[in-house]
Amino acid sequence: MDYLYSLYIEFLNKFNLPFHLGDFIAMVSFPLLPFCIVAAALIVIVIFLVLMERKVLAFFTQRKGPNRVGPWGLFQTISDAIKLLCKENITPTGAEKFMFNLAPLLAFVPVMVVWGLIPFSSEFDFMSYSVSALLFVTIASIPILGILLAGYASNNKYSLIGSVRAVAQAISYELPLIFVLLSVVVLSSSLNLKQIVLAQISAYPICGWFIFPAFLGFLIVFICSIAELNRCPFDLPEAESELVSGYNTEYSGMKFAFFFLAEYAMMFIMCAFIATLFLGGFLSPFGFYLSEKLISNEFWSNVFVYFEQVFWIFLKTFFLIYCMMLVRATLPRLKTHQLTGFAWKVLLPLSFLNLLIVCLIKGVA
Amino acid sequence: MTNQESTRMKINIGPQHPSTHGVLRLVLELDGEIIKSCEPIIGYLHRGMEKMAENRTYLQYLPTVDRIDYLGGFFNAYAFCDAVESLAQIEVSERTQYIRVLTMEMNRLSSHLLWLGTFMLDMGATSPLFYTFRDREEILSLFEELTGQRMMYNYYTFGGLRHDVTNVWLEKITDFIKKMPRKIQDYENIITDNPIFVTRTENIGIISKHAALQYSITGPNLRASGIEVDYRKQNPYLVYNELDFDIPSAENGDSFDRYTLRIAEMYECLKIISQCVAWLIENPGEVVSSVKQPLLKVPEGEFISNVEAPRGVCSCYVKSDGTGTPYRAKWRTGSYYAVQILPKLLENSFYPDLMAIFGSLDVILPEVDR
Amino acid sequence: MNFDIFENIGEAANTFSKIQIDSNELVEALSYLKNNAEFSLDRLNTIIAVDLNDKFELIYDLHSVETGKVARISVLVDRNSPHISSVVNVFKSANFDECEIYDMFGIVFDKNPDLKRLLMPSSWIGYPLRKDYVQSDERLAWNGGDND
Amino acid sequence: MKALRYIIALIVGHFTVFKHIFKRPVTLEYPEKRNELNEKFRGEHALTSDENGKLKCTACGTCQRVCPSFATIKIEKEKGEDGKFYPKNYSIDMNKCIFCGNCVQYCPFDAIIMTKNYELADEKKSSLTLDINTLKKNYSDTIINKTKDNRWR
Repeated sequence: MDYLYSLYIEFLNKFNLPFHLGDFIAMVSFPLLPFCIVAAALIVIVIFLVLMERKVLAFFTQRKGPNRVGPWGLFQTISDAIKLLCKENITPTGAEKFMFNLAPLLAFVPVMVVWGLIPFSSEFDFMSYSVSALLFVTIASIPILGILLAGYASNNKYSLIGSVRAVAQAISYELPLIFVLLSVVVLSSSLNLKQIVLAQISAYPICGWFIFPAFLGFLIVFICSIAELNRCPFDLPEAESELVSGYNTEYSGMKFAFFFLAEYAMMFIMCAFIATLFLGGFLSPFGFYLSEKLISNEFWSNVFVYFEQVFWIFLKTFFLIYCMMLVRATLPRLKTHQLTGFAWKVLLPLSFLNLLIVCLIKGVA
Repeated sequence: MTNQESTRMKINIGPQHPSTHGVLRLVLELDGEIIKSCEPIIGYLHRGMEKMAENRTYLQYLPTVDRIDYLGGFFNAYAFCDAVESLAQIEVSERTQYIRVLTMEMNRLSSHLLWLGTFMLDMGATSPLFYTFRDREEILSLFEELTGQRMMYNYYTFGGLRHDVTNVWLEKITDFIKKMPRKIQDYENIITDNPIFVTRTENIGIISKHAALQYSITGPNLRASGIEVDYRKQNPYLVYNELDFDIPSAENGDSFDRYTLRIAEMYECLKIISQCVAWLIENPGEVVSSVKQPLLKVPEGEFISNVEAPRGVCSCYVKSDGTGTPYRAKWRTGSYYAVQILPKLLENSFYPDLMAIFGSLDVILPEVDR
Repeated sequence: MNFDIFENIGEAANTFSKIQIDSNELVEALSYLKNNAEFSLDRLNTIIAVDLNDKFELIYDLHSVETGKVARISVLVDRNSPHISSVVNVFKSANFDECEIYDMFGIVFDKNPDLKRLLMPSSWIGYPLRKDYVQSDERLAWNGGDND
Repeated sequence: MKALRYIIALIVGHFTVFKHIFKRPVTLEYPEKRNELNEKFRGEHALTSDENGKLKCTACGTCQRVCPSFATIKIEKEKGEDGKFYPKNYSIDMNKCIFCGNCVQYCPFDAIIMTKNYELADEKKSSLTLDINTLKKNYSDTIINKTKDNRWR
């Protein structure tokens, strides 16, 4: 990022504005650039993800999935979004106006922030702090507040039960996640996501990845992220047939769309996070980058390496999303006390075990 | 109201609810997550089947009989035909009996498939629903080819059938039977040992032997509680005594046992169907009945016919007064008593268990309200 | 009540014969048949009510689980004071049957804890399955009323 | 032990679901592609006529007697010049018909059949009472095997 930053300052200085105004503008306006990239990427990916989920679930059950709106149903999600836009935003009478409208924002905005943290390639990591992994986990748990607020503010007993269950579930599945993150930090001895990825580089193609020493951790994080997103085996608060539809019962129109998009964006980011932690983020599985081999011209091969890195992390993320959808198609729902019991009694001890294994491996290797 | 009383929340699982298999209304009293009391309110689908019988001739009443349990149309039709045939001493040829057994067993298979699909949907697994409906679709299109309608067959007549079965149709059944065991094995792979499914259904909604008899539970729900009673074996009707099949049973009568029992029953249906088809291909025979149906006059008398329907014993009482219209028809169906035992099963059970218990009882509302 | 009329009770399911007994011996007879090890008719399949124009007839269809034998006990109830003792404490399954018969015929079962209309709406007037039932209730939609 | 059996069952279960993506979808895109029905299908009625175009129906009323829902079929009898009766007006009320096929089965003269047309939805209720010429037209349609043009498409 700093190379691009210096280019940007050079460009601004050409206008030789009085007393360093150029540097000030650069310092202020430079972060806007990645934010626009992230926002555009977020919208496009989420629209594609919603359609992908419906198509993949259809293929699992020998159906065709949406194919009426546009070729192979590509504009289906756009038409859904437009439909939600035209729907009337109802605020129930008994609801707290301000908090009722704040909840969807509280659920959606943190997801935009978290997108910036993930290192999409060695050059394009928009916000790289020395503690970006920790920052990721903290910001990723703010949407849970949004859900609690939604349930509480919409003055409806079904959504109250739903939101209370969602919060209990999210909290109990946050702990194993953090302990496994600890084990990854032990392996890579750094909290910065980019360092974690660079620590997974090794001569042989794949065996540098952290999935092999901490395979148990990978499974735990996968289960915890499914629970965090309230997805299928853990979608008790939201889609239970008795609870109507949990915390977003009262929401309609654009506010419901916010919740809906937040869930899918969060799914993409969770999978990207797991990919960076365990599957060697933007490293290519063959140990070398294809573009170095294919493109002879020196300058162009360097540029294409960055795009190839982005391609690899997207490939790994979509593979994980595909697995989540397979899990959603197969497993029935868990019961309430089974849900939290599973986290405390099974996942937490397992994450301690995983930490122990990782420390042993780190000590020996 | 005592303080303990005031913390209770009355939830109304209303007639229009995604998972109540029709229009059953349950008024539940919840104390937090525990169901304290449950009162089923039925009658939303009451069409007055018994009153309709009193102003229609026997032939006119026959098509409406398929609608009593629209997932087991052949069973109700056979119960009514058997009652009238016994009263009027009408003989039925052996080929008709074999075709009746064949169509009934296929109907039992399609009814169990629909139960499995909707039961898994209540539990949250979406894909088994589409697999079971895909297989059920094949059975329904076979029925459409034979009788002309997918669910309201009107195929039996008093003393015979409307038309004979063609060998082309029988070939289609044989290759349907060849594929089916693999499909059922698919369902078992997804569901039977699945830890979430097992922990959610084991020792939930237990019907003890004594309670089953007290509440007159019959069919798969009774056999799951360890009492091996199947009217096809105990007092065989039609040609069931010539077919060899065995009766699956289980011990402790919880939701999981009812599930495994119905899956085993599906395999039994396939065995019976293959034997019937084999017999039908070899010996052709006369099927259309010689009785003039529109002018049928049933001599004085009354009779109760019992048939082993997918949801329990379906018995039909017909009292005739010598004229062309029945004097009184009374239907006894299986789900009626399953709904009656529901409050007893839901006492002090968890709220999410409601779907596991209710789904495993395989209740269909047209049978309850008639 | 002498139980010798029940010696050769119980026949195959595909035949029909019924034993007429007096209405006030009903509960005693049913519990005798249920608990007696020899008959063990321990499942009440259903209760059938028939309107014989001048009186009602109730047929209790008893099934035995082990032997597969069945027995039908029939009882007569006169029309203008249709009262009979309830068998709920002998067979719990009789509760729904008795509520439905009360709903359809108006026969009151004494000592049945919650006798209420089961299939018809609770505000319904008249007993539909009686032979002399005429749908003259002006509140019905097809009689011009607006059903609430 | 038990946990191991569960893990294996999970893996087998997921593989069974995954296996289905290689199979052809079974769904049918309804308005464009239709399910082919066999000849015994019980759809909309039609009055048959013999070679020289005269209705086979002699207005005997058997279909009225065997129909489970009362007053579905209304027939007005008239004496033809050759002494035999023929229906001046024959109407079937599609709202009350339950498509049981009793009329077709017990008609002594095979005067009425059920075509394969099941798209009977219409704007007003009155158009659901098929009068004699629609029934005749239905029969001629089925002969030249043209299904009814479905207006809503």
